[in-house]
Amino acid sequence: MDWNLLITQVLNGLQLGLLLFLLASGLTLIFGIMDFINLSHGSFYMIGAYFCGTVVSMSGSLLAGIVVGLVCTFAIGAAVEWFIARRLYRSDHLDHVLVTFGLILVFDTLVHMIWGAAGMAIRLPDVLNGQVSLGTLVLPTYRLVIITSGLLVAAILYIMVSKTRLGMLIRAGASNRTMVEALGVNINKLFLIVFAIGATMSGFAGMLIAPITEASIGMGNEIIIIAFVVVIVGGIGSIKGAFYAALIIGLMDTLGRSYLDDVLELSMPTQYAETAAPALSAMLVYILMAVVLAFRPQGLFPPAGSK
Amino acid sequence: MKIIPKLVGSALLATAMAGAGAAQADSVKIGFVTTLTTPAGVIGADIQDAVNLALEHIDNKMGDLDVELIMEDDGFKPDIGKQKTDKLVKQDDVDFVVGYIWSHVLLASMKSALDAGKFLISANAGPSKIAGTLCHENFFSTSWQNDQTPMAMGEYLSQQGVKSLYIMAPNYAAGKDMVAGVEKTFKGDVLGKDFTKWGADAQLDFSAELAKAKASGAEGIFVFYPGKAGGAFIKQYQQAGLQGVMPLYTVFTVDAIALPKLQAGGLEGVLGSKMTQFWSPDLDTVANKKFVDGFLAKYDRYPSFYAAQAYDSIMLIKSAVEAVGGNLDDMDGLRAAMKAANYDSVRGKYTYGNNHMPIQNFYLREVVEDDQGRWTTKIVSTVLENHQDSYAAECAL
Amino acid sequence: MRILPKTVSAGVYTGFLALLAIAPWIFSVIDEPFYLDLLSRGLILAIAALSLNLILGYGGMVSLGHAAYLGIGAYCVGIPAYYDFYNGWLHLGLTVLVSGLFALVTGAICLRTKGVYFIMITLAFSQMVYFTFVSLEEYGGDDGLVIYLRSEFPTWLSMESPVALYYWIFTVLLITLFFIHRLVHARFGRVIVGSRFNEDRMQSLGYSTYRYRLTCYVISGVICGIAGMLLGNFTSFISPEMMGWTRSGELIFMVVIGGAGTLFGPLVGTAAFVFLEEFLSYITIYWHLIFGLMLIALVLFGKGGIHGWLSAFDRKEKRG
Amino acid sequence: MNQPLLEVTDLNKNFGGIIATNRLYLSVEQGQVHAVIGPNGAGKTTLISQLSGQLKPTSGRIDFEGRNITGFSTARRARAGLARSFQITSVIMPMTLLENVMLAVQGSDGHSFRFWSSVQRDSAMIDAAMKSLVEVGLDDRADRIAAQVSHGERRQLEVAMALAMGPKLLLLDEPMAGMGSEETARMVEILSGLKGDKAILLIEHDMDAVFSLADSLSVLVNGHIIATDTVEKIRNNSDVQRAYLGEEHA
Repeated sequence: MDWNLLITQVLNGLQLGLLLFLLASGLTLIFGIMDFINLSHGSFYMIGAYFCGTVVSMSGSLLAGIVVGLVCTFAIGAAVEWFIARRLYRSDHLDHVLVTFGLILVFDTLVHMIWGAAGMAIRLPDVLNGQVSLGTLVLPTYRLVIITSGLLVAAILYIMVSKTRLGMLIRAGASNRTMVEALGVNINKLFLIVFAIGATMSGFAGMLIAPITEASIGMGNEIIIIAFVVVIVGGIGSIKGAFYAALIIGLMDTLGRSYLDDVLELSMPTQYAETAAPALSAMLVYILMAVVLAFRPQGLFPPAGSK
Repeated sequence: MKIIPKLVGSALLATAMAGAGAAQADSVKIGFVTTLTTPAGVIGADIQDAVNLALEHIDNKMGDLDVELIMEDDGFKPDIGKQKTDKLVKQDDVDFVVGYIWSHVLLASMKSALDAGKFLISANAGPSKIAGTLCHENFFSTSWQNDQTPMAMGEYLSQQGVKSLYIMAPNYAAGKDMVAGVEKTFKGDVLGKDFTKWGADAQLDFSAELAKAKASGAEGIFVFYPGKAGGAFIKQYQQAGLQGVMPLYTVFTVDAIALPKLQAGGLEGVLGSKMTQFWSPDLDTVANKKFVDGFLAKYDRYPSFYAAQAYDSIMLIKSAVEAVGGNLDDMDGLRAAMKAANYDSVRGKYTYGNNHMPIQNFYLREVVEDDQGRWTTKIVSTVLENHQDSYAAECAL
Repeated sequence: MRILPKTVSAGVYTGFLALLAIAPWIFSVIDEPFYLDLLSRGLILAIAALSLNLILGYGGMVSLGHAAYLGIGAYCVGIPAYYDFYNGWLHLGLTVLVSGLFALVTGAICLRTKGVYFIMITLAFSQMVYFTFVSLEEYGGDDGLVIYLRSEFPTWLSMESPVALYYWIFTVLLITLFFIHRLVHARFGRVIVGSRFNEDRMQSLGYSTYRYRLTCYVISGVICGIAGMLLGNFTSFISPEMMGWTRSGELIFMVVIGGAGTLFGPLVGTAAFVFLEEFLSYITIYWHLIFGLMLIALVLFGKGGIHGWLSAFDRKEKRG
Repeated sequence: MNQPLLEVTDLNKNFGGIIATNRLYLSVEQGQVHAVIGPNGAGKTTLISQLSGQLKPTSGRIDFEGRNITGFSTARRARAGLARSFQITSVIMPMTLLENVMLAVQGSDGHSFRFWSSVQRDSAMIDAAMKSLVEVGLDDRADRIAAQVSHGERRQLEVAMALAMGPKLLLLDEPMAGMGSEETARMVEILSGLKGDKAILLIEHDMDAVFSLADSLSVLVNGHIIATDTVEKIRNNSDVQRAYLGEEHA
């Protein structure tokens, strides 16, 4: 067993998990509080990356890119809530799926029209482009940046949800919507804020990943389905659930990709293992979700107090 | 497709027009299927530019005939590709069906074109089946068979005395062909191999695989990542600190579409990396100079190999049309003329094998900076001369 | 609940079916054989949409994995053909068997859940099928499988020529329409519709709703499998790409654009979908923008889909 | 044999730590109307739900016609002859009243795997359904959509559906809930028409209705039955007055 490799892979899994968490935490709140299925949540991931990339290429500053990107995704998220989503909170899930799929098409095509079909690379400052050595372990610096920022956002979110009045309302809303309404809170404002914050976090995840994969059209559609799996596995409306489920799925996916072929080779010829392993590791998350749904449909960590 | 006006108009004129449908052959109709939407549309755009340049260079004429070009978007989906091919064949009644970036779109569409008695020219996709058991007298390629380019790479690595290699490719048919190709000719040890998820939700974060590659201690890493995955891979290769530790060898990964973006991203790691290809912008032929200079002048960027193949496909058709004096009904004559490959290809002279796949040279290319500071590729040496793909024997022609 | 609309909409639908019946003749007169292809593809998708409507529209089971059955049906043609078995009855039998079995096994698990959980678990199963076929390299994997010959049936049932294949598809469509019409008016269908609106109540009336819903799910899967079998024959090609989740999403759109839970809704919706795809993509490569805006507008402003608009005419007529 | 139709033995139900049903004993005789009264939150609907199978008891036993049905599903209990109406109106809103009742008829005869013949031509089933509608006086509104009739009429529909199942025991959960006095009188009339014909377990708030309909009464307080007796005796029972009637009439 190569321990350095294992540690590296665990960190890689952690990184993927935290990215998923950034997406899934907003998704699960929007889902839990507004009962709104937002397939286009991944569009904010893409939009954030494109805005950030544009500003970085103009100003040369990654920080400026991120700040502008966060503001823009917040604004666009708020606009989507204001003009579209809020009209649909009372309709059924099918309507949500249709409208948000339409939004995906709209956003993808707008990006295509504005920035072209080619992706957009985001240049990292040289400091972040190197590696960090920890004993015999050498890790890409930027990966550690992603992990740190992911944990930081998770911590901020935790404090916000558990300590502030807004957080109290959010928690209450996730487990019992009518109660919040009964408290006389301006529910429209609460929904707007939650939606926009969710969009911003999704955009932030896009900005974090884009320097690695570059920004491209439809980049959010690929990951949003997995983020939904995270939400379901963790329990709809549960931030804590989203956090643990994201880490579980991130680790499972990464470790599956790295070790599944070795495991399969124990029981089948190498060439079959080589083919079966990627297919099976791609399936792992769906298998996990199917098992969770079949035996514990409310998810692993449903929000406290919900039925 | 003007369905409504056309339907109404056609219905009204149906009786009057019956029987008068056969148009005079005063033009060559070329149907071109490529990908214009989805992120892969960037390749289609490059191809489209090359085709337009080719038509400009030949003044939109083949012999005495005008060229009528109909571009269709396959949306990266095999069934849409087939539908567009049907449309070109049945509605537009084109003489040549050209294009196809993707193997699965080509495989889905070939029956429609060939059953209708049309010539089908692949300007990129080269799956082994079409070179082998599925070969057809009316099918021609201006590209290559999937295995050939990686075989050239394997050959080069063996010549260089590279003893061990780590291999990565996407988990789909072409990815597996590429890996099979390099393994055919590489004589050293393959210390590890990863096939990563591909398709609509392709994997773009290779951290786990790169960590494995690094731990394997191989002398080099061979990858095949076409399109946007290529840029993503190279970034991560550099960020993982493999640059200078584990040299990068690629096929179809670093191309003229990816390089400007890599340059914008400041990924110097790609400079000096080696790849094999049948063509390069600096290849010294008259046709190539005209093509590359024309492309640079018109679009202000280097053409990709996709563009080169697409440009050649137009030139190949022109040579055939002129050989039969514009008589497009002379299928045998057209076929024989194309088989002769008697035109100025940008890659220089090549011949066709029995399966109508090119028998051509493969070169080793290196990423360099040109005199204006743009990143491009330069030929280092010839690895394989007049190389024929290994499936030709399976073709019954 | 009135299922078969009378008056204006009924007239439109009857005319529509009559047009479909003579479509090959029209296209041959105006010498546009390609339209027949477009129509054949559209009708196959319509059969798939009808089958989805059975569970989604009538039964309230929103499946985001229905395209898997299209793929299963098509591979039930492709894989035997790969081994040179072209017997059409074999293909058909295999399709019914495999898609039915798959629906039974996955449905038994999926139907334990409700609402959004059902959406997600059907998605999960279809993704598993997708990745399974991607990894089956023997059958082309991601590149797909070319089907050289169509399923072989006795001469009078042959699907060799495009027109014959069209009438095959058209006949299956008519049978499906008629079958679903009978089904939803029969005792079984009443239970399905009742369970959609109030499952608890249905149970307290003595129905083991799970069994009925599962049966309905299997019927729907088999019909969609048959559509897949026709699709395989039509495209002469099958690849896993045809069963990705976005394809399942498209099927939902077809049902909803036309009007979910109505007999003809999915048929009209599919026609609209295929037409828009072909027409808009001709106008601009940015056609997804227009399509996306139309979807949003449909939900925000156009309740009930195309069928809903037609029924609005019916109501006006009644009042007038 | 003088066996009760329904016999509940030592029934208990906990929700988390909250005890909703506590050592509950209850029996209903053939042909009798037995009412269960109690203050809000006493666990009346919880009791009905356990009898009809929507809720599983934590412990205890339910016998129906001498058979232990504790482990039966809702659907199986319904087919065995236990018909329930809901406190919160629960009908199939987009269907007509006739269609609703036909579903009830169909559910009781147990032949629903029929895929071909239209129910609209099934005259036996239509007749049976109409008969129930006549019994509750809704026959003139048979073709109205359930969503479009008045609340009181939907309550009557609930009863018609329960009747159409041909039950041996009707479990009626506050059939007069939310009704005006006129509608209530109508419902009392309908129910008294059924009296003697069917056994009924009636849960009701409206004391006048209970006293005019019931043969016997149980008083439920905090999940436990504190008294069971004839209507007259319960009226005079001081415990009951303190626990329940006292509050109401105070």
